[in-house]
Amino acid sequence: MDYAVELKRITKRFGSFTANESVDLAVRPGEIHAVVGENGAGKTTLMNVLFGLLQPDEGEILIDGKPTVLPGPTAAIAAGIGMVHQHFKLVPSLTVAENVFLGMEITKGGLIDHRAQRARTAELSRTFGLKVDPGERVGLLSVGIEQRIEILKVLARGARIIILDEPTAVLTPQESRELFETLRGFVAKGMTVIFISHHLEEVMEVSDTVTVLRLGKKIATRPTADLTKAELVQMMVGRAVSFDRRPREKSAGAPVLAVERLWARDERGLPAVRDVSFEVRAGEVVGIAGVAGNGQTELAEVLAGLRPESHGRFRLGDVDLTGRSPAAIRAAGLAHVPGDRMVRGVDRHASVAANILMTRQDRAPWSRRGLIDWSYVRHRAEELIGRFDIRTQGPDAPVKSLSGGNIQKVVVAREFSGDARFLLVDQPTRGVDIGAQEAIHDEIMRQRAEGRAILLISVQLDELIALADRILVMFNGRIMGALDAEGVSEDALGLLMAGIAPEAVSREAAA
Amino acid sequence: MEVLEKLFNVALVVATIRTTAPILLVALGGSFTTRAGIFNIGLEGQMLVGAFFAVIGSIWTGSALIGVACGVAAALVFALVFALLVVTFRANEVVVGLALNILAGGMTISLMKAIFGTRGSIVGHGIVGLPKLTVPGARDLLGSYAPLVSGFTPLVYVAFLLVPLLVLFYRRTRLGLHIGVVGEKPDAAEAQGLSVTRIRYTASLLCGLLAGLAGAHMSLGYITMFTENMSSGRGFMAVAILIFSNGDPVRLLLGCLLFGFADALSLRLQTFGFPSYLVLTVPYVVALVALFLLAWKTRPKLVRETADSMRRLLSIRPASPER
Amino acid sequence: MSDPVRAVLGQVLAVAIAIALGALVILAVGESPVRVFRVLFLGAFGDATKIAGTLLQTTPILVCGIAACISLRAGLFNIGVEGQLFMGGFAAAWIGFGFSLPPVFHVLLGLAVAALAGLAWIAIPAFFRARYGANEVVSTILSNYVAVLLTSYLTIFLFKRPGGWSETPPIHESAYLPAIFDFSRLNWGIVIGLALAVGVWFYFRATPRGYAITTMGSNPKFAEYGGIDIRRQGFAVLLVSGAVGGLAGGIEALGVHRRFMEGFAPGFGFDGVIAALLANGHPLGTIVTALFFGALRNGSLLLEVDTNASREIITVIQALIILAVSAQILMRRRADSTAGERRWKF
Amino acid sequence: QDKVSVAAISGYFAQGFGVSIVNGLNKAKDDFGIDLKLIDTGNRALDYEEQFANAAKDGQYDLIFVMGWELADALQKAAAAYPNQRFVFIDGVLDSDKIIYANFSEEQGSYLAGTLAGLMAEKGSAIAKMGDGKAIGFVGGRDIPVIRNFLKGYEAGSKDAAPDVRVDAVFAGTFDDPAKGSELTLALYEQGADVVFNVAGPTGEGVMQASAAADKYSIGVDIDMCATAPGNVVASMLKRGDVAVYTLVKEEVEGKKVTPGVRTFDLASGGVELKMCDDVAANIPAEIKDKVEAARKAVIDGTVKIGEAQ
Ligand SMILES: Nc1ncnc2c1ncn2[C@@H]1O[C@H](COP(=O)(O)OP(=O)(O)OP(=O)(O)O)[C@@H](O)[C@H]1O
Ligand SMILES: Nc1ncnc2c1ncn2[C@@H]1O[C@H](COP(=O)(O)OP(=O)(O)OP(=O)(O)O)[C@@H](O)[C@H]1O
Ligand SMILES: [Mg+2]
Ligand SMILES: [Mg+2]
Repeated sequence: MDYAVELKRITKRFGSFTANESVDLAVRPGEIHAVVGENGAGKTTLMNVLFGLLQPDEGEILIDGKPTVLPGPTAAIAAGIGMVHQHFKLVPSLTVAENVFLGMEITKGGLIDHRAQRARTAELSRTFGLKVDPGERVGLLSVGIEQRIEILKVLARGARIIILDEPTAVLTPQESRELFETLRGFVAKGMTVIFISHHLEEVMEVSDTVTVLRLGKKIATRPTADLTKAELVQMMVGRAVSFDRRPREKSAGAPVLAVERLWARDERGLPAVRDVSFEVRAGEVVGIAGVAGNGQTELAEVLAGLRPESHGRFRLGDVDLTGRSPAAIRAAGLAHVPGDRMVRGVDRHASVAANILMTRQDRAPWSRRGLIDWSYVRHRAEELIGRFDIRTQGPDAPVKSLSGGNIQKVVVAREFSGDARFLLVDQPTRGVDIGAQEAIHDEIMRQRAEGRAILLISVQLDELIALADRILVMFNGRIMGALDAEGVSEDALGLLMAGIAPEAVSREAAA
Repeated sequence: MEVLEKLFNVALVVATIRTTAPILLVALGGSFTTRAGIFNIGLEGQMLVGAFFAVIGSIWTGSALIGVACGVAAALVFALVFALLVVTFRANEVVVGLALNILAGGMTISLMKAIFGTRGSIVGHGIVGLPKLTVPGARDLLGSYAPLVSGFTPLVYVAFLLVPLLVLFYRRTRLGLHIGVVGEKPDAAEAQGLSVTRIRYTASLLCGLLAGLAGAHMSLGYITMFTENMSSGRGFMAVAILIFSNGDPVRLLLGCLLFGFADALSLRLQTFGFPSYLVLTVPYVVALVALFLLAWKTRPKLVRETADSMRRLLSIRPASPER
Repeated sequence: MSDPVRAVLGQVLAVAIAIALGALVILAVGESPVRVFRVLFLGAFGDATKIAGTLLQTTPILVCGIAACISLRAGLFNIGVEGQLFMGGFAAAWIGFGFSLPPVFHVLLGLAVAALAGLAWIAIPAFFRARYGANEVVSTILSNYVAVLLTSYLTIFLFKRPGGWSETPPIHESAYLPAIFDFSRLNWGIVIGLALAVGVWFYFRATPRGYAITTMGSNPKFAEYGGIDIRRQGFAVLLVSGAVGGLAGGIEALGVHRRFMEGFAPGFGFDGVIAALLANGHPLGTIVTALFFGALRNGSLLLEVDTNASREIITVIQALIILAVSAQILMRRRADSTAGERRWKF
Repeated sequence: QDKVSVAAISGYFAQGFGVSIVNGLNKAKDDFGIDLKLIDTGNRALDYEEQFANAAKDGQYDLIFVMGWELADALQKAAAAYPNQRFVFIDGVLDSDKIIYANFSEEQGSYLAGTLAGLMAEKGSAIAKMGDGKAIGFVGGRDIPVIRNFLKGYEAGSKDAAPDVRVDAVFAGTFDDPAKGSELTLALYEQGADVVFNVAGPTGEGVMQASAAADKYSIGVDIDMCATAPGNVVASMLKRGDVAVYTLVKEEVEGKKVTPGVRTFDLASGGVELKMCDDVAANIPAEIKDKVEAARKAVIDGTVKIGEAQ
């Protein structure tokens, strides 16, 4: 039988760096094929080669058994390949239909026929069960819907082979589940799906075959059914990793962060955080779960001083920080790992050392008598690079030369190496590979053990369950309930996240 | 009262139309680059070479139309160089724009010296200007209001007609849509196999086309001559308007009319004895105040966005599973 | 080949290409390129007077360039240096002719007031930029026109030298910024300019505030997140940038012209901005680019007299060089980090 | 003796009066075979001194003509630094006594222009293309003393001849924007001024074209502009820079060394004059022409004083 896609001995180099080394990938038609590997293993690079975005230095591509040259995405699309990128490529000011038909607009008499485009979009949406409103502006939609649009874009172009790069990184469990149903629908229709993921449960759950990459090389391709999660991890990382609930001693002390009846608005001026109250104690990890876009980001921004609150108060220890500047809040003891690391977390152009310096440039020993002590900065950076296992050429390497997971480690290293008493940690492991996830989780537990108060916001429920002492669930700006993380089920969380508050659950939350 | 009557009359409106037209043309050109995400501060220079070569073409061929074509061709060459450096070589667009402005100034003067032996201005020499168009029947229908629609040179009509055309272009044509996409989210365009480079080149050239027309209008339509540096800051003014209109043709038109009106009005104010140096600042001050007010008064935007987010809230419903 | 070596080679190549193109233009207007470039060189560096003249031309370009560098470092773009120069020039002249003060103090006060005038002139655009995000490129360009007209108005209608042309009375001798040599008008302004360049460079690389400004220029959201008040800091940076622009005018008024007149120092602000951009916002690099422009300008003066080529040829060559060098930006380290880096998204 | 060699330094050879100077020098070059060098200063005050030094350092020029008030400062320094170099300052008188001054009485010519325009406005629609606005206009380039001097003469002429006629004066603020000149002129016409005097270099070309477009009257300046808008240009107020430089060069060629001092070019010497344009002159009543002629005589014999030039 022919493979739908066959990559043979693909090598791709960036300068002296080899991102893919003689990688083979064979995908059968009608299967869901997962590609897994650590950050920087070369997954995205390989997929970009398959989609014609990158030209391989060596190797061959066969589509349906025929050798094919893909000089660009257009050729790949013509060959029936579609790709949903890791970062969505949608135009916010355009409507859903306009985005779907971007580049292949339906025209009538030379003018774009918006009505026909909307009709076609609606039709596609119905056929494949991807619910969207074709006339809506994309900038106003949630990530989950954006992803549907990305998939619709691919379908509208007649793709039979669909590549998804970390499609679930930004989705809630429910959204992910819906996505997988859709994907199963696709393969049932004879289409082929290739997807990249760091969530091994998903891989185990949905894929038929798994290919593992490590350091640019293919390690193995196996039927998923033949594998256990532990084996998979072993192949990816080269060692065993655990991701169960972390053992812990009870260490909750005095309240550090106190939030009282906090309200805040989003960019559009509508309430995004509604009447939120909670406390985080020293030595305690409080998790916040919720579907992305239910006010978690805004809550985090308010606590970091990056967004004004509209009512309510919050305190760190005895200091009332309502309406204070980010600098004042940091001075009162906040450290903050932001959810959007590329936007807020780092200066991509600056060196690792310069990024580590941020927030402490005014303090000895980082600077003395008004001058920065760069040799000290570099020294500390080297130390943190070691402690957090940041893969970089050194403290002077610009951050933009690092892979996404390592950039995240830079942020975590900076924020966790200060003397803050409250850590606000937003999506600490988004897009971060298993090995690095473990390292970051270890750090969070160490900080907890040192008696810091930690607020952990994550869309990954397993992460919350592994780390948190208590989990608050946000829906539509409100806290729907609080659960003890010990023994909580993902399903119970999922219901709350969907805004459904069964009596039983909410009574339990009173604690 | 009498003063006001003298100031605000049909003639003022007509003058406003005249002063607006060249800025509008060049600003509409700039809307292509603005929307494609390129900051084109070189409009001034493109306009200047357009004006110069329009005159040269007109002298050499005795045809105003060929003159216009020559002006446009010259501006297109500048636009091409701009695109080459900015799009292909990724040079800083402000540096390139300013340098091309300098080049346009130096080049036109050098050429003037080489061709005519003097610098300064080219008047006479058989320059054929564009004719004034009389709209048939305007006199009978509108009486003393006829000058509002009749008696302008062709490119004035072109400038104002281009506004609805561009609205249509951006809303309903593929190229127009793609230009906007390239400016807003280039990787989205790239991902759909659209060549960002090609689209930006196209936008730059379209910009050159209109900037060339604007220049030709200056030297063959508005008046019939060329002078050193005759674009006189109109290109910069257009850049200002482009920024606060965000390249939207309708808002662009409003901005240009505001400036054109301020200009026309200030010229008249002088005759009432205000010191010329202060009166001449009026258009710039008006533009500045407009810029600041727009930045300050974001209320209309808020209202719009609130409405939008209402709709968003409603539309999000079906997304969250309520089965 | 290491990065800096490659970058320097790239620049040299770019200049060479531009000069070759320039040679073609010179041929086209019927002059000999060899002769023109020889005269240009002699005009710029031929003897001590010429060198001093070159430095004299360099001074305003350098100081204006530093003004631009300061704003570029914070990712802001003060393109209104020209206007600040005019305001500063007028203010310094006013102190110079309007008051009788003891010598050294008089100069210092004049320069300080010039800086203040530049600062005041950018204050409103800076405020609206920092507070409400009003595009500073446009507002500062527009205020250039207003500054030139306004200083002309002040000069001609309120402070005109009796019987004089469109100029203020001459300043008192106590307000002279002294010349360095007796054979040239070259004055201590060049020293101020160089000191500023080095000082600004050091400030940016070595102080916490300099670091904060650099970070803001590179990623304002990161800076904000890190506790830097980017609005206030952006406002302050623009004010300082404007003050340096004003200082450039003060130096010209007290050191060179010793009065203010209509058409005081046209174009130096723009030259400075371009010099700074070409140096990618680096203060030390700006010394080089400013010197280069100064040499071209001073050389062109002899060119006008000793050859049949006109000064416009220099304008053309200068533009070609800027274009060629700008295309090289890609080769530079951190090329995308300062100024240019796509802050002009609308 | 060697060939006579002269240079001219200015920032505005390209503008009206500058053109006339260049014409005079070129004519002298053709007639006497002198060496001629034009040195363009551009508009940066910083450059001027250096340029004087470059021009004067070798003593290669017998005479250096200097035009433009902005050069006055640099000129006086150069005159002091190079005592053997003879400079001719055109269009004004400075403090230094080492310089030759070619001083023009533009206010006298403008007085006649004002007289003519004022009288025409007084007659009003009796003259073809005129309205009854009882006003005349003036478009200046930049608002600088020389241009003010034109305006002073123009206003005086109009006041003396036709006291009821209003003079509307405006300035474009630039010599380089003919479009603005055109707009200003159209605005003046609208406000009832039927004759507009242009003293604005290239900006003034816009004035002339506006008069053609509106079919009203304009008065040219510096050089003969009758041909720029035939039928609409009433007259040109000639400021004979060409005559002045030609005369001085001629003296030099003839061996009469020109020496420092003031040469005045006024109505009497033919240095300024009001030249009527033949095509329009036909429409103008003889009585007006007579009055203009009378005014000319009065100015020449000193019965009319227009005040001191700046
Ligand atoms: N354009 C490029 N230039 C240089 N190096 C690159 C480029 N693109 C990717 N790389 C490098 O190639 C390696 C593989 O990158 P790739 O994006 O394929 O990783 P990945 O497996 O998708 O990682 P992640 O899980 O973090 O997304 C990384 O080390 C990355 O830094
Ligand atoms: N990671 C770092 N480690 C040590 N020193 C650093 C680091 N980052 C920056 N510096 C110091 O701070 C200065 C400012 O950084 P930056 O690279 O912006 O400097 P610059 O002066 O603009 O550039 P250049 O290095 O080209 O002189 C550097 O020159 C360097 O000395
Ligand atoms: Mg990837
Ligand atoms: Mg990733």
